[in-house]
Amino acid sequence: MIRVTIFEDVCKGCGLCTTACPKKILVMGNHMNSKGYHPVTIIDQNLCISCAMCARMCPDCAIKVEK
Amino acid sequence: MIRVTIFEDVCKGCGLCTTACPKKILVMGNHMNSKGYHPVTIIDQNLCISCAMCARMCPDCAIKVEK
Amino acid sequence: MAIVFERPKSLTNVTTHYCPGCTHGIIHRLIAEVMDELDIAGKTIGIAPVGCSVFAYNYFNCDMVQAAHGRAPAVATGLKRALPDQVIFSYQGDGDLASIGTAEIVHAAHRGENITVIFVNNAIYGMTGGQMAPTSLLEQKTTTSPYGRQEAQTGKPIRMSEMLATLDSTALISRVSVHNAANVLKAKKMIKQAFIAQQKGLGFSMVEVLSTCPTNWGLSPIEALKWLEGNMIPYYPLKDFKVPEEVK
Amino acid sequence: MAIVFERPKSLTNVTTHYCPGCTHGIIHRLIAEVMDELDIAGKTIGIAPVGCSVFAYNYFNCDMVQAAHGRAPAVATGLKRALPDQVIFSYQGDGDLASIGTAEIVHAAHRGENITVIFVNNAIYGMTGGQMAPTSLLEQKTTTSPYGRQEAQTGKPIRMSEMLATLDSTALISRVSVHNAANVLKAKKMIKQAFIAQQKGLGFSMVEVLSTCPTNWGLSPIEALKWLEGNMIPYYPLKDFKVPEEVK
Amino acid sequence: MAEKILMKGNEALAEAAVAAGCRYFFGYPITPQNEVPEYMSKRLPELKGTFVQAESEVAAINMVYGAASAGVRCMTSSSSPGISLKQEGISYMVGSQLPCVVVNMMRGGPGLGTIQPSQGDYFQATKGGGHGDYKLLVLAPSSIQEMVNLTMEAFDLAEKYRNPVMILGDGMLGQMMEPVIIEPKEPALYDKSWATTGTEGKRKPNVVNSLFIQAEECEKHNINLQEKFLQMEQNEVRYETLYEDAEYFLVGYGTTARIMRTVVNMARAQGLSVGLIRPITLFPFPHVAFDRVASHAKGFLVVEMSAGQMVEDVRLAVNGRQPVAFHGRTGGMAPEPKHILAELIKLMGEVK
Amino acid sequence: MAEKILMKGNEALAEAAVAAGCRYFFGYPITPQNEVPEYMSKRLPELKGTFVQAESEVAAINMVYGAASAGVRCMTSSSSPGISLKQEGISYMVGSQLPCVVVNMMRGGPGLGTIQPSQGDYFQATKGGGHGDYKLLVLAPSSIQEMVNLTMEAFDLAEKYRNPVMILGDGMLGQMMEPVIIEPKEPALYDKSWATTGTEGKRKPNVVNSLFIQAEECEKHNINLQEKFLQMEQNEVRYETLYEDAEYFLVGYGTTARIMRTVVNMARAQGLSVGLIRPITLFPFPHVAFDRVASHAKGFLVVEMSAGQMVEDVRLAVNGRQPVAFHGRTGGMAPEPKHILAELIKLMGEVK
Amino acid sequence: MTHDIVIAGFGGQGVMLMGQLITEAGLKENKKVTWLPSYGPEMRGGTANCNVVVSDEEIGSPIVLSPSAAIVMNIQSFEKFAPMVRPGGVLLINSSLIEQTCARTDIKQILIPANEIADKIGSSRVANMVMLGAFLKATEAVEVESIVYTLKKKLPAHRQNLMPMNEEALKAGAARV
Amino acid sequence: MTHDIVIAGFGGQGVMLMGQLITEAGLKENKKVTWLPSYGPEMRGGTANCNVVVSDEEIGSPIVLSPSAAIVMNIQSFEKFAPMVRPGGVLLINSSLIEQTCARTDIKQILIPANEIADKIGSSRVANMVMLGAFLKATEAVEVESIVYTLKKKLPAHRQNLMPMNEEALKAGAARV
Ligand SMILES: Cc1ncc(C[n+]2csc(CCOP(=O)(O)OP(=O)(O)O)c2C)c(N)n1
Ligand SMILES: Cc1ncc(C[n+]2csc(CCOP(=O)(O)OP(=O)(O)O)c2C)c(N)n1
Ligand code: SF4
Ligand code: SF4
Ligand code: SF4
Ligand code: SF4
Ligand code: SF4
Ligand code: SF4
Ligand SMILES: [Mg+2]
Ligand SMILES: [Mg+2]
Repeated sequence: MIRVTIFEDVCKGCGLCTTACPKKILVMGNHMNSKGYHPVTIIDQNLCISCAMCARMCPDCAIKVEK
Repeated sequence: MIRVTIFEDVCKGCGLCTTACPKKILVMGNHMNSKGYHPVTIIDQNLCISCAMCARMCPDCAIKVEK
Repeated sequence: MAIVFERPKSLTNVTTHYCPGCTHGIIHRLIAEVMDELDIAGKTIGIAPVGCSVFAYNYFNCDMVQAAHGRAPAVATGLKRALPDQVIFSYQGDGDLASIGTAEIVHAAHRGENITVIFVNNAIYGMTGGQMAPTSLLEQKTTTSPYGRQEAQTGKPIRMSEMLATLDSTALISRVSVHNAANVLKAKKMIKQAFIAQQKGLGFSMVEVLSTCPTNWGLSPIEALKWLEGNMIPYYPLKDFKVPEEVK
Repeated sequence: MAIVFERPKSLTNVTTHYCPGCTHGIIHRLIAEVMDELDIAGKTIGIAPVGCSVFAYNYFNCDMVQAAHGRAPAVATGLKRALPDQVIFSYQGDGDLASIGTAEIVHAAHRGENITVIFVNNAIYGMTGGQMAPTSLLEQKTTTSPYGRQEAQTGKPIRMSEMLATLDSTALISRVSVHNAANVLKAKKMIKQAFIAQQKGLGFSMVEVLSTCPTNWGLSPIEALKWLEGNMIPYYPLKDFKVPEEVK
Repeated sequence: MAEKILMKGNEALAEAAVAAGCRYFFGYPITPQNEVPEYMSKRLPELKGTFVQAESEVAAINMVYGAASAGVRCMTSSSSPGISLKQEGISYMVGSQLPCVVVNMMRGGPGLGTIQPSQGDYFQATKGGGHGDYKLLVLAPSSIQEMVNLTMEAFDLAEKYRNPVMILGDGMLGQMMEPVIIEPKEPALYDKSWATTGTEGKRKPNVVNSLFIQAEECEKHNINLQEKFLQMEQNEVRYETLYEDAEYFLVGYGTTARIMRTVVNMARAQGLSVGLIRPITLFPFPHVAFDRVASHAKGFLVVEMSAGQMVEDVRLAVNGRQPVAFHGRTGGMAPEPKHILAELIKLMGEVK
Repeated sequence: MAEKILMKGNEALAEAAVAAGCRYFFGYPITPQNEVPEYMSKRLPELKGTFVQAESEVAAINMVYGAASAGVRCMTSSSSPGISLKQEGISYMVGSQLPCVVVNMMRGGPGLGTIQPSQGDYFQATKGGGHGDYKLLVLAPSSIQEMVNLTMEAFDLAEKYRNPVMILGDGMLGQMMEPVIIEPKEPALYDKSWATTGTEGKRKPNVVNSLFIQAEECEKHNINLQEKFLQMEQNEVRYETLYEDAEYFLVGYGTTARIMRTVVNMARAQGLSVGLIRPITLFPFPHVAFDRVASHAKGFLVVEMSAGQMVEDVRLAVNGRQPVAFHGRTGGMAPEPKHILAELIKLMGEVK
Repeated sequence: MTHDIVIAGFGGQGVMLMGQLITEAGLKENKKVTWLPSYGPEMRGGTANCNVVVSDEEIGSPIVLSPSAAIVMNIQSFEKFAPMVRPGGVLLINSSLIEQTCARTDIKQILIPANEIADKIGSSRVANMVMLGAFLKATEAVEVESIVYTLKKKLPAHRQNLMPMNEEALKAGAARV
Repeated sequence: MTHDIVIAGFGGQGVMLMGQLITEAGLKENKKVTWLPSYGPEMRGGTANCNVVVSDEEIGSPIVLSPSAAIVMNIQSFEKFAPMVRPGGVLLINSSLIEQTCARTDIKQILIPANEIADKIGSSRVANMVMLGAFLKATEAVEVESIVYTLKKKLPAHRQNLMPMNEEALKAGAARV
């Protein structure tokens, strides 16, 4: 189940969301998006508890959270 | 003995000195000085205690006090 | 599936020009969330300053006015006097509000203008490339304090909230931060209370938000959050200087 | 016979243009007395503002600079930085210091500039004919508050000393009055301490002096003293907000 | 019809603004225009309008910027040093295309100068004392009645062009009394769909802004502005000519033109062929007035209460066709008729 | 001899000021001149000088006013909107006869405009954006070496005339790098007996002041000032002419003149008789440059990064003797050689 | 016909009001009028003066450089304006405060002990009205009736009782010419 | 001879430095030189470019509108500057990041996989030096020795150890032309 959607082309790869996730399931990707940033990726949607901490720390509204 | 000297042409007749004098010996004169003001006058130099309260309240340094 | 979190409607879909990890973006979002929750986007006019947030007029989904550097509180005064029933907020940096715009913020506060000010304190001039702000910390190196800010030359950093709180006609003054999720939530709550204070006609409200400038601090975005927490908060304590009962 | 009191040498022999009973004259004299006592007239540069005291440059027996309205603290900064060993004071009215010059006074204080400011608060714009000042009292009638100052439109009067005292880099902030001889003596003492603070390099010092404007208050000089005592002091309490131990 | 009453210039101007629908005034005291804010502080509350004594001239012009953004009729007033402080704000108003009326009752400069009347701010008003390429519509009344009429018109012009309009008077016009008639009129209706009054969810957000960070866009914006200024030059030129068939012309505006009217009478009484050209709009400058007399005019004498400012515009208009002489007084001194006449006769001698 | 090194314009200007003996700098950040205060903040403490980042441009110019009163060499620097804010202060400096150097690295206006280079502040600099009759000595370098030389000279000129001197550059000059030689020199010694440094009991008090409340005195003061401006016109005119025997002249200053140098070469390569007149002092404006070519010139094309400002001074100098055409770019756009050439050829066609 | 008038004295002697009364009266008589105060740097207590022009024709300059009539209420004003009165003009001197006349023979000088007359009428505050009465008689610039009408309009309701005294002052002044 | 050069890429790719090295080297060779950055509104992360002119004659405009040589380090720069190169000019393309060439046949296009070459040498950070080496070979605008000298002068003492790697990169770039 997709709980967290990351809009890759909006993400600036700042990593702030990674510090906020209590489950530590967000990590920086290796690939580059169209703007030259490395967007964040989620390791395992199933571990996500939909707490939206990540989204609250994202300066670019690059994350949508559902449950 | 002259304890208080009033420089009449400097005096603007505001009366502030009269409120300060503990001896109440300063009063507004009736005559006009060169600037069109009624300068203050002293009733009796002998009653003066040279406290200089009058001079301290004078905005125009129109009073010299000696003892 | 239910949406727990998504982009607030009061933000446009434009990608901001902010540097990666700059918390201006978080603060924008919080204001937009509050506008959504209070359903006031249609009656709100925001004021963009001169500073990194100058382009705020592209990001908020409401009428926007771009003000000269530091003059947002005066512009807000003109707007609010002309439109007393609308909601007016200004969004200002520390160079804008605490330096060039000092007279305008002090007097908007002194008059008790019924406006809301979001004061983004990142202890530096972001837009112009990292010069010292009046809020820069002692020993902080900037492009105009290359040897670190020295008290003997430039005094100790100015605390605007503390200063403005001494004015009788201010209704709400509070300092919050966005260095972690818990504080982001608190910041949002206070911003909401500030808007409510305005809606209730209580007078001048200002929320000072401690913010990062990873680029000009020379730190990664994550390091910048830590620097804020470790260095700024000790000097700029998070505090509700004045919060009216009516909005709590 | 011994002279108990005469015109201080640091005043020129020019008769002032002040209205009869205006306490600007007393405050000038106090500064001159302090300059005499500290023997600093030769190393002092005073700054005249725009306001009734604009002609102060004719009255003090020391070098004088006339500054643009409100900018005296900035001018003082330039002078002091260029002449760190000289004594620099500015003499400013409430329109000058608390309105148009707000940014300049706040930032001179914030930087801890080692200067002395004499702030003459007469709750009105004297020179221009009696307009409202930010320090005018509630309900006070002036030519621009013809219905009396209303809190709803213009907020409550600003208290500059209280506000500036929140700044870490201020050394001496005190409010005094000249409405009677005893207070005149106290005022002088505080002005002297402020100059001494500067001589000791302690930083920014400001003495706020409550003063009268019989002409624009529409009162006789003696009534004006009473109005000051009865109306201004309750709102502007006489107080030493900060006085460094070194000058006491 | 409204009654003819005796009013002080500053108060007449303020009432004229009210009559034109101005309900928002932001200003800061300065001699010799204090009666404007003082009048407004009394008058506007009666009409549920707003008077704010700003903390400074800088704040005042930016309050005007805010109120103008909301689409309301608003005004600020000051005198020379205060107008200097408004330059950034004025440049912003033009850049953001906001209408407003700015009054300058000039006094002698530079610096603190004097409070006596002067015309030393002509360049500032007409060339742009602020930064960038911009123009204000500048109106220069020479009597209180004309000041009233032009002030009322100024609000319409400001909205028509979405540009600040300046009333350029001086201490004498502000302080003197003359009979005037002030007839309130309904403000003309101009498009205000650009105003930031809140979308009410019914339209896209409006933005009031002067920033165009890309040079291409900023140039496009400038071209649009220049187009407006050209429109002003085509539509708004105003001037008065006395004795258009004369050989010699006095040229002056505002208070000075009043004094020159006296001189024209003196000169003609002596049989001299003298006329007067009085620009009423200083921008747009009335070039046409000079073109119309070009074929028979022999010379021009420009008189100003300045060291010579408008004289440059006259020279540009005359473009070398005839000699242009200048007589100026500064620092608050007003030119005297006899001196002007002497200069005029001198010019005539030189030409012949 | 000092070494030739590659420097950014803004930094070279700052070092030149230091080399001329400037030890006091007061400024406020603004693009595109930030390197000036940044350089000074690093450099001046090394020399026991003082750098103060003022709270605003208004404060900065008034700090300069204070430092100048003390007789020291001091400077402030800004760009267009910031210079607008300094207008009151600049007028005061002239009124109080205080020397200082003010730098304006112009950007596109009006309002917030853009940060790209522009020449839209010519009027403000040369006619007086502040109130009252006054003039700044305005120097317009067109290379970094010239900017260095003129900056150093500016301090002498300021003290010689007790008047502010403005260096009028633009973003391009400030941001580009070119090789320069900066040779420190001892400041010339000018009388400073007027400075307010404390009487030390040895002389009567000095007063720095621009207030002359009596109109008569204020006029006398103005006459003195005008006398100084006349002296400047007589002594300080600077300009460069390329191919003085040409028939057509491009006219431009600063950055634009650099571009026009390229055009002159292009034109002459095509066999066209084209020269260049480049005013270096904008006030005093080099009328003589136009008089010298008046007998053989057929036309002038003025090019500016503005909607047309200096062109007025050129028209005043030419005074109708030859046609004066104009080509301008605004909003941060720089004129392109090929467009200038096309305009020039158009002008030639019209004249023939 | 054009009257170029200067009225000068101490602040508080009512010179501004005199000027305004003449101006308003002129307006009532459908004449062209201007009133121009000198707004000097003086604080309270200095001298004050105003220029009034009353004319049948359009008025050019409101500045009066060579008055056809001058009313001087104190010595400073006498010294300043006596030399300026145009040949053939009238100089009205408040002789209660000015113990001088002018050596000029090309003007008409009228001495009015205005303060004494006013004191007799009941208040020294109407000295200005005494001078005004004399002025009107000497120049016929406007009708006395227009002045009386204007004054009545200007006085607030609770001050209307002062009208008789003012009228008497006007008459007493006129009687001295 | 005049070289009008544009160098463009992402901020952080070292394009400003490349331009400054060429400029300084030109100065060392007693040529006339100018360097002009584009100082755009972009915050960090945007594209950056600079104009360099190296000439035997006095330089007029420092703006390069039709470059004789352009070095493009990312796709955005390629798109912007490829069409501007003057006929007969050189376009140096970092083919590691730009998977395109330009359809023009009136210019010389040189493809350099700069990042890959740099990685092989030891650090992707010297990709700019690889491009610079190629540029020098292709244009002979300045001598390689002058660049090496300049770079050495610019590097602080504790970074002098990077010189061999940079020199190798210059050579490797040259070898691809
Ligand atoms: C009158 C004026 N002065 C200076 C500037 C240049 N300027 C632009 S933004 C800025 C400071 C921005 O700092 P801050 O307000 O702290 O905002 P931040 O970028 O840090 O968010 C300055 C000085 C300007 N545009 N206008
Ligand atoms: C820039 C500018 N704005 C306004 C003025 C007009 N002005 C002169 S004095 C003054 C206010 C004086 O009031 P205050 O400072 O309280 O001094 P006071 O006369 O009461 O002693 C003003 C507004 C001015 N000269 N310059
Ligand atoms: S919603 Fe919570 S658990 Fe899920 S990724 Fe975000 S922070 Fe982690
Ligand atoms: S916080 Fe947002 S922008 Fe930053 S890495 Fe996470 S998703 Fe990307
Ligand atoms: S010195 Fe004292 S006692 Fe004497 S007159 Fe003055 S106040 Fe009165
Ligand atoms: S206080 Fe001074 S000025 Fe006032 S009445 Fe007394 S002596 Fe005269
Ligand atoms: S410069 Fe600083 S404040 Fe500005 S966008 Fe970048 S990180 Fe944010
Ligand atoms: S107007 Fe007021 S403050 Fe000014 S001199 Fe007169 S009494 Fe004093
Ligand atoms: Mg900041
Ligand atoms: Mg006051």
